[in-house]
Amino acid sequence: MTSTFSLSRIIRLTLLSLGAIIFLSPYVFMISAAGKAQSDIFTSSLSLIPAHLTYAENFAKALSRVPMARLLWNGVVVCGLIFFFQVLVAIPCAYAMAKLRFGAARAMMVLVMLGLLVPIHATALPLYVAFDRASLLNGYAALVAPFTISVFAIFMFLQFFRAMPDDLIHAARLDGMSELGIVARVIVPNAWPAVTAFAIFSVVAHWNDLYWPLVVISKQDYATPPLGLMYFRAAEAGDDYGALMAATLMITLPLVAAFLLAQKRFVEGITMTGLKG
Amino acid sequence: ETTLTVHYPMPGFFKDVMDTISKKFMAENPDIKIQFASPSATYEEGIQTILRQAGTSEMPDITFIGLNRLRMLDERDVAVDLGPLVQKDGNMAEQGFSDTILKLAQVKGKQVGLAFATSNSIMYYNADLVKAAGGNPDNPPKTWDEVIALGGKIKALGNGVDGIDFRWQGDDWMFSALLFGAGGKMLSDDESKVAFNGPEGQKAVEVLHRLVTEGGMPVFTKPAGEQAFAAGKVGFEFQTTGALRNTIKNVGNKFDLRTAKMPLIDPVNGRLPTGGNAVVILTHDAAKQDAAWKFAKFAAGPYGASVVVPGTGYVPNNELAAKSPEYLVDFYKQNPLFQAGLSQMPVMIPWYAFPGSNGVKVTQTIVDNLSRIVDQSADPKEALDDAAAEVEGMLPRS
Amino acid sequence: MASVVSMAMPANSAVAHRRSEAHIAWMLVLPAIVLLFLFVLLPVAAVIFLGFTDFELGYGKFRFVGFENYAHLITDRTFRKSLGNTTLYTAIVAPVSIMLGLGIAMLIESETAARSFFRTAYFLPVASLIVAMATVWQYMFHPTIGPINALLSLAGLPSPNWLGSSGTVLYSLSIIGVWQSAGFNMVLFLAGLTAIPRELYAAAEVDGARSALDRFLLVTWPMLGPTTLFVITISISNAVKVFETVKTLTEGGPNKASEVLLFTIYQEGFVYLRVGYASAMTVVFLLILVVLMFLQYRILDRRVHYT
Amino acid sequence: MSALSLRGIAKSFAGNQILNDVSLDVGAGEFIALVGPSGCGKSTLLRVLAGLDHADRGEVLIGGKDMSGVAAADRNIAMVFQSYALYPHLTASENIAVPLAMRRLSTMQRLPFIGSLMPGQRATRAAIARDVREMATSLKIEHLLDRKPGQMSGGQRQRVALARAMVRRPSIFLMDEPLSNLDANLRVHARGEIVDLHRRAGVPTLYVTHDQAEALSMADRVAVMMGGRLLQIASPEVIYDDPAHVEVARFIGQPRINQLPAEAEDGVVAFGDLRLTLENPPAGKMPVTLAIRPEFVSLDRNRQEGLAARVERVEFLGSEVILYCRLDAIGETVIAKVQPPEAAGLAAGDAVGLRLAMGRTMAFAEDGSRLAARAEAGNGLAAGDIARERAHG
Amino acid sequence: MSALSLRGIAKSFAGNQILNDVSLDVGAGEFIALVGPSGCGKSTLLRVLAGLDHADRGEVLIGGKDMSGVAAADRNIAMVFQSYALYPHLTASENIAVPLAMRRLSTMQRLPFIGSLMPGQRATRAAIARDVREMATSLKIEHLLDRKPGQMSGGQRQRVALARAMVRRPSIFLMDEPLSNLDANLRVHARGEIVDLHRRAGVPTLYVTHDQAEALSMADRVAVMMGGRLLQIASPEVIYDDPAHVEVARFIGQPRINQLPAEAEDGVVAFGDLRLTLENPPAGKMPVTLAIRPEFVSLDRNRQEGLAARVERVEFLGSEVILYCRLDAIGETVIAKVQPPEAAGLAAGDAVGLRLAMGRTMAFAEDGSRLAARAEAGNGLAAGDIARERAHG
Ligand SMILES: Nc1ncnc2c1ncn2[C@@H]1O[C@H](COP(=O)(O)OP(=O)(O)OP(=O)(O)O)[C@@H](O)[C@H]1O
Ligand SMILES: Nc1ncnc2c1ncn2[C@@H]1O[C@H](COP(=O)(O)OP(=O)(O)OP(=O)(O)O)[C@@H](O)[C@H]1O
Ligand SMILES: [Mg+2]
Ligand SMILES: [Mg+2]
Repeated sequence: MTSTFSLSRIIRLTLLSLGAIIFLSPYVFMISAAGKAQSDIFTSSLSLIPAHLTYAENFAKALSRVPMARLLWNGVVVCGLIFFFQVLVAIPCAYAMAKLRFGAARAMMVLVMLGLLVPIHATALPLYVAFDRASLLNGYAALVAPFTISVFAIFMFLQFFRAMPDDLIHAARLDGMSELGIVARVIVPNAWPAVTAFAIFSVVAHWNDLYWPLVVISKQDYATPPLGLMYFRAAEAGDDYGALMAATLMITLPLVAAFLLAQKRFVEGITMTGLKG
Repeated sequence: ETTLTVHYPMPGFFKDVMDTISKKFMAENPDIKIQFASPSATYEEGIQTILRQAGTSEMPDITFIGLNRLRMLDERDVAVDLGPLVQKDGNMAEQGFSDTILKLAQVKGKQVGLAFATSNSIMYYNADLVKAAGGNPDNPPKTWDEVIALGGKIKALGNGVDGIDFRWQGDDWMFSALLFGAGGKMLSDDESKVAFNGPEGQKAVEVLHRLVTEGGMPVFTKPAGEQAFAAGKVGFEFQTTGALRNTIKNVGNKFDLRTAKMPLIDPVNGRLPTGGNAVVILTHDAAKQDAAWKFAKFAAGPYGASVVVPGTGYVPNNELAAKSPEYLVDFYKQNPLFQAGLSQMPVMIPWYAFPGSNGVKVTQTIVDNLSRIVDQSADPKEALDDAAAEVEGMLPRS
Repeated sequence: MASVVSMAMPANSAVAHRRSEAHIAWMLVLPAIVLLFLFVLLPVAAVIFLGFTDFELGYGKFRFVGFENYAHLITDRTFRKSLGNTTLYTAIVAPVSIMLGLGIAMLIESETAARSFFRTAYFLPVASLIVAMATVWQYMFHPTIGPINALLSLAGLPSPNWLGSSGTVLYSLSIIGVWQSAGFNMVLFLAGLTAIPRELYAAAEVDGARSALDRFLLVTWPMLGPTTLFVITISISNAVKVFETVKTLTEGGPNKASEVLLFTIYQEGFVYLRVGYASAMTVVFLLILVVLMFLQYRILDRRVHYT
Repeated sequence: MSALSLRGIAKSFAGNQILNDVSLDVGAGEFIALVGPSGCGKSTLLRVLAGLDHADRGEVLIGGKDMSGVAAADRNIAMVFQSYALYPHLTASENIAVPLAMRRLSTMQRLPFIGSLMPGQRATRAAIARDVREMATSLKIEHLLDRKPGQMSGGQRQRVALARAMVRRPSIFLMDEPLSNLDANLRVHARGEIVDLHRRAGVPTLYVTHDQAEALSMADRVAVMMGGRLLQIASPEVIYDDPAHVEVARFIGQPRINQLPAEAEDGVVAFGDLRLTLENPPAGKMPVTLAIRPEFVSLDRNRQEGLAARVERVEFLGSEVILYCRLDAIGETVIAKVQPPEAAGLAAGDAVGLRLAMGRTMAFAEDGSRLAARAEAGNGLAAGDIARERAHG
Repeated sequence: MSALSLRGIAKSFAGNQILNDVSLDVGAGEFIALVGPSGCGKSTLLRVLAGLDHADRGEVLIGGKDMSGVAAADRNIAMVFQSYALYPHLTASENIAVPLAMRRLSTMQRLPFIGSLMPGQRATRAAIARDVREMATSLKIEHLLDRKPGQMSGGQRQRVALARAMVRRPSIFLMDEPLSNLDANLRVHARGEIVDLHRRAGVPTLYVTHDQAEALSMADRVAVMMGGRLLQIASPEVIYDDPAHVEVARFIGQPRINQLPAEAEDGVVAFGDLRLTLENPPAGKMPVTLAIRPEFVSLDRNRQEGLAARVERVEFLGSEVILYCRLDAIGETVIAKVQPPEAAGLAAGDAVGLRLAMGRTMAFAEDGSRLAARAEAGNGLAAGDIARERAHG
């Protein structure tokens, strides 16, 4: 309650800090490895601080081996487009399923659940063939199109929209909003935490997706960031860990920055105090 | 002008090599342009990509395929038969492509590709540990018995040090090394029966078993073994020469790294399987095929080898490369670590690929059973027989 | 003017009303349905179709084999093993990561200091490329030079061979799985927590909900119902779909001890190239999941309170 | 043609019949107060009317047009929700502006960024802001315009909700207890604003309230609803003075009307020294209920006249005093509303005499329906009618 | 020792001073009504008291013990929230049972599954169910016990919220407009239940209401709050008849008290034929406000006596009629509350004479404080005091 340190607060902070240390520990090694010469990475003694600081070399290698700017740009374009379409498609659909009465709602639910369970690995081959027939391989379209429908988004928004009071929607209808208007002006602003959470997941998932780009992209021009990481991998002979970690850091940092910006939304959670009940 | 699209696997390894070769090639052949498709991380992914793209406009003109997957490619009739091109060329031997070398990339007599980067398995060892355990680093063990004895001593040094790491995981390549080293074969000559559970095979798994029980070999995952060795925590490591350059880098000057020939159970009849990959031509366009053939020969030729060998650790796949002073003679003089692989070239034979649609699955079955030996959940004979029985069931019924 | 006269009226107005609502609803879900059809249903249909063939990647032709693939599945030791492994993995990762996610979310919510640091710290695993992080974990779990075992031996504890031994490999993968998805769940729970009216906590306090546990049971947990249902569904479906860590760290080994469904399917379809058989496996995999999910949904959805 | 007609509306929730054959006509410019006990279905009726809920049966006609199939948004109805239903993410002024923006700005003009580039939108927005401010001022919430609902008190939220409805000219106003959280002064003020608006704009209004003062003072007609049925729809005077049903009589009037069990014999009811003659009486005995409003019960502190009773509770209400007295004879409690001086010094337990104003005593049959009756000149009359007399004096 | 003390409570939201040095003592068993205009800080004060909000300054003492640092759950307070704050996922009966379960069952016994295995919990649960049912019956919601809040009407929810607070015996009751959504009869009934409970249990109660009838009839003392300050705390009679501040006078009483600008010269105020002499008057001129309640304004329909005025609006309230009349002389509106017969036939525009009861006319200084004054015998007195006289007659 107060800002002083009560016992429960101390316990809380201790738990959180301990957990954070555990969760972050892999990154400590990652950052440390990114600054180590290759011969310093695997040693018999644990040393986090590199003996010879080779950050510059590793990052230089990471930058010179792959067109990092191009990769990042592609990542931004692809994630942006995917998110845009996902939200555009999923929110009205979830709204209709949550708040409107129509016969197919149950059937939709079945579809959504099914979609949730189908891994892209399973359908990659038919999709690949279809994209090939449509001559859409190697392009943003191939990277984006299969993900424009996110059942995850539909399902997630569905759960949040259902918790939205009906009276709010009623008021909006009487104020003259169309159903789409309600979605845009009432539902979305009040489901902001959910939308932000979804934005984070969507961007993270597609930024890091390696599987599908690998299938549809065979030209450097449209490669996404994870494809770049491959240049540091050599299964047969062992990876180039320093450069790999440096590159990983480089493509993870934009995400962390985006998360830091987005997570403020969680703080300003909207509570339904416009209503009585 | 012809543009060739080239696809290759393991870019962490081959990117620099490919860049260098293609640059030089384009300088020599200004009318041919090389462009690279997105590479694949592993051989498996490489062949998946190719098979998926086969027949589509995405298919590259040239690719590099793991030697043990050539058969698969051939069975699916994806690769261009190089036989006629070899014929037309006439003087392959003069260009350094001896019959032995051509054979490495043949499937049942058909020239599917040209071996590009070839490897065999060698023994890496930590001279410091060997010395500490009372061995003589300058006179490394030549038989498995010696290796196992010394490994046991190294393990006994304590301090978390292990004696041996033998890379048995992933595929059957290293098992082949033991089996072929004992003079054994995978299947009978007509490919209808399992042969690896004969006496040679039993010797092979016995060695593996003793590596664990007497030689101080723990159950490592593949990267864990490499890392432990690089950290100076393992006495001997048995794996491909292809990892040599990387191992040198990983070890730095933490300890005195040496290499030596891998012991053969049967020093006389023993052979070693050839790892690595072959350049394969996919394009059926006649004009492109000519250009592609040029590139294939260039990459697999002495120049290519002279780029591949120092950058990786592979052994030269072209006889000119090792012998001609123009190429690698000096390099070998200056880099004694690389000589182990080179010296084993005479015993290299093709890596055996199993027939039929279960070909790859068979290797996994063998590996699974090896793991039972390594973690001592089954005794060697039992595991070998199980493997044999299972593989037997996977062979095509003709 | 005043008429309290009652007249029995036909019920058609209600019907018309309902119809117009349904009409709008259809318009809103239409794009989703079309895309679902294109990118989920059709490919799944193709997979089902392939499951009845002996299609192999690279061969142009295939033939119908009826239920042969399915018959083969019943006796497939690998498939059964990976079914068992996947079940165990899911049984560990889903509940642990859900509870951990909820716990973290609530701790962070009730904390005032360094919130965004903690949120980021726990979320980081979600944001990282798992293929790259797997190599870090591989090192963390290294039996001889890994930091985890170093710490354990400092504490005088035995050093397990995390990823190397068939007895521990699945648990090690589960640890990574939990590490990866707890932050994911945390974000969902955080979003869910913000939607709980503060007034309810006030009421709970006044009603004598003294301890945090009381407030949790009285307000937080039930109000999080929809979120939790969602998180459970997602967690299970994600855990069942574990693939990347297995692929990069263990390749299903040693001796199939970490063979999981998606990896088996991948291996069959893309490494062994037997797409027909892999498709049959996929169909069975999906069937199991669908049945499971609907059971879960039927049971849980009833208990969840909306609004 | 009536501006709004409800025909035989019926609705049930999970088997409970909530609305039962409700029919109602609202004339153009009419103001109807809908009253009834809590849970009788008032809010449900409004929702059906607005198109927010589906009736199981029946029709809604607005301006003569059947509304089935017309979406709520297209019915041009303004409603104040009992639960306020403010948009939590918008400030008060934005909340109030929503219905205006929806109607005056085109879809393009409403778009977040592009909108601000559209021609004409600035002028319209300025006009909207002006209207919002004006409305806010008239409801005394202009200082709250920048707050979000979460930062407002209950009464403030309610006024914002009211402002949002009143800011535009709909074809019908529906107000669901719009003033329940306001203090008396504000309420009177807001009531004035609503009545004013109603006068000026002449929009037919259906006004749910539990405050009888509101219902009686504002409405042209009052509709009394009970258990999902409309019992009576009539002018306030008729509802108060001449209720058609005992439930209506009981429901309207504060304090509650006094009910006394009695019996009619051959059309004549005798109670104490009261005498009522029923018109069209049935022969023989028949139980009836007599009802009289507390203000027509007067007090004889010396207990010389009227019904003997004992004071049970004295309630001081500022301008008047409510006395709860138990009749010695039959044990029923009778409430009397008197001027403070009349009750000065009275305490629980005191014995008093009660006089009922004969002309103000109504009779109801057992089923609750009103019985036409004539007060007969007799002993009781002169004595009982003192309140009326005094009032005229 | 008082059961509850507030000492100098201050609180602001974002720079706005909401509570300003509020001090209040509630005696054991006392019932205090807290009234004040919407947004004056009543709910905020209750929240501070309950420990749900923190005051910037000041102390809360319960039973003499300082409550700073004591969590809300440990203050043993029962509260009815203005917004109900029902648990949406629980049925009415579960909602009502919560505070009992929290107190009578141990933590273990309350646990979802394990709890049902604990010894003794069945008996306790049965006892709780009994109490819940009893409470529900007394608030007439027993038929709703299995419904969730979403399936109830506004008034039903409010009663559930009330029941949840009333079902236990706390050390203090806080009620924030607990009856605002109830119809008159129910409200009177619920009021009776609250008063009864209060009598029986003697728990000190702070009761926020905007309904003056409630405040005046239920409370031992009424606290009038404005702009975050307590203006007066006194018995209902004193608050009504003898307000200490013009704001209090203005706030209490329905219709609103009449205020007339006047001037005192050397301590004497003259208005029409009225004459008031101030005690301790300052020398010279001084503006004062005269105030008189509508019920003390009487009507002369023939306009022979009193202040000449013209009827502006007639409001019929059933038992009485409110007349809004504009004084011809100064243009101020004066409200009169009269019996219906007196106003029979009056319509807007009619000319009337208004008589102010002299002894009921109060004077306030410019800053709003009350000025002690004596009505002087004079012309106006006899004529103006007719209302009182009549009442006594
Ligand atoms: N979170 C907040 N942020 C800013 N101002 C607030 C907040 N909560 C309340 N206020 C303001 O504090 C003042 C007092 O609010 P409070 O709820 O105590 O009023 P109230 O007396 O209960 O009014 P009502 O009778 O309308 O319920 C109001 O003017 C309100 O706008
Ligand atoms: N969703 C629902 N499910 C079941 N019953 C409901 C539902 N909504 C309302 N009811 C019931 O319908 C009846 C009418 O509710 P309604 O809200 O119309 O009452 P009301 O007249 O507005 O009452 P109040 O004056 O208390 O607001 C109530 O008895 C209520 O319990
Ligand atoms: Mg209602
Ligand atoms: Mg309040």
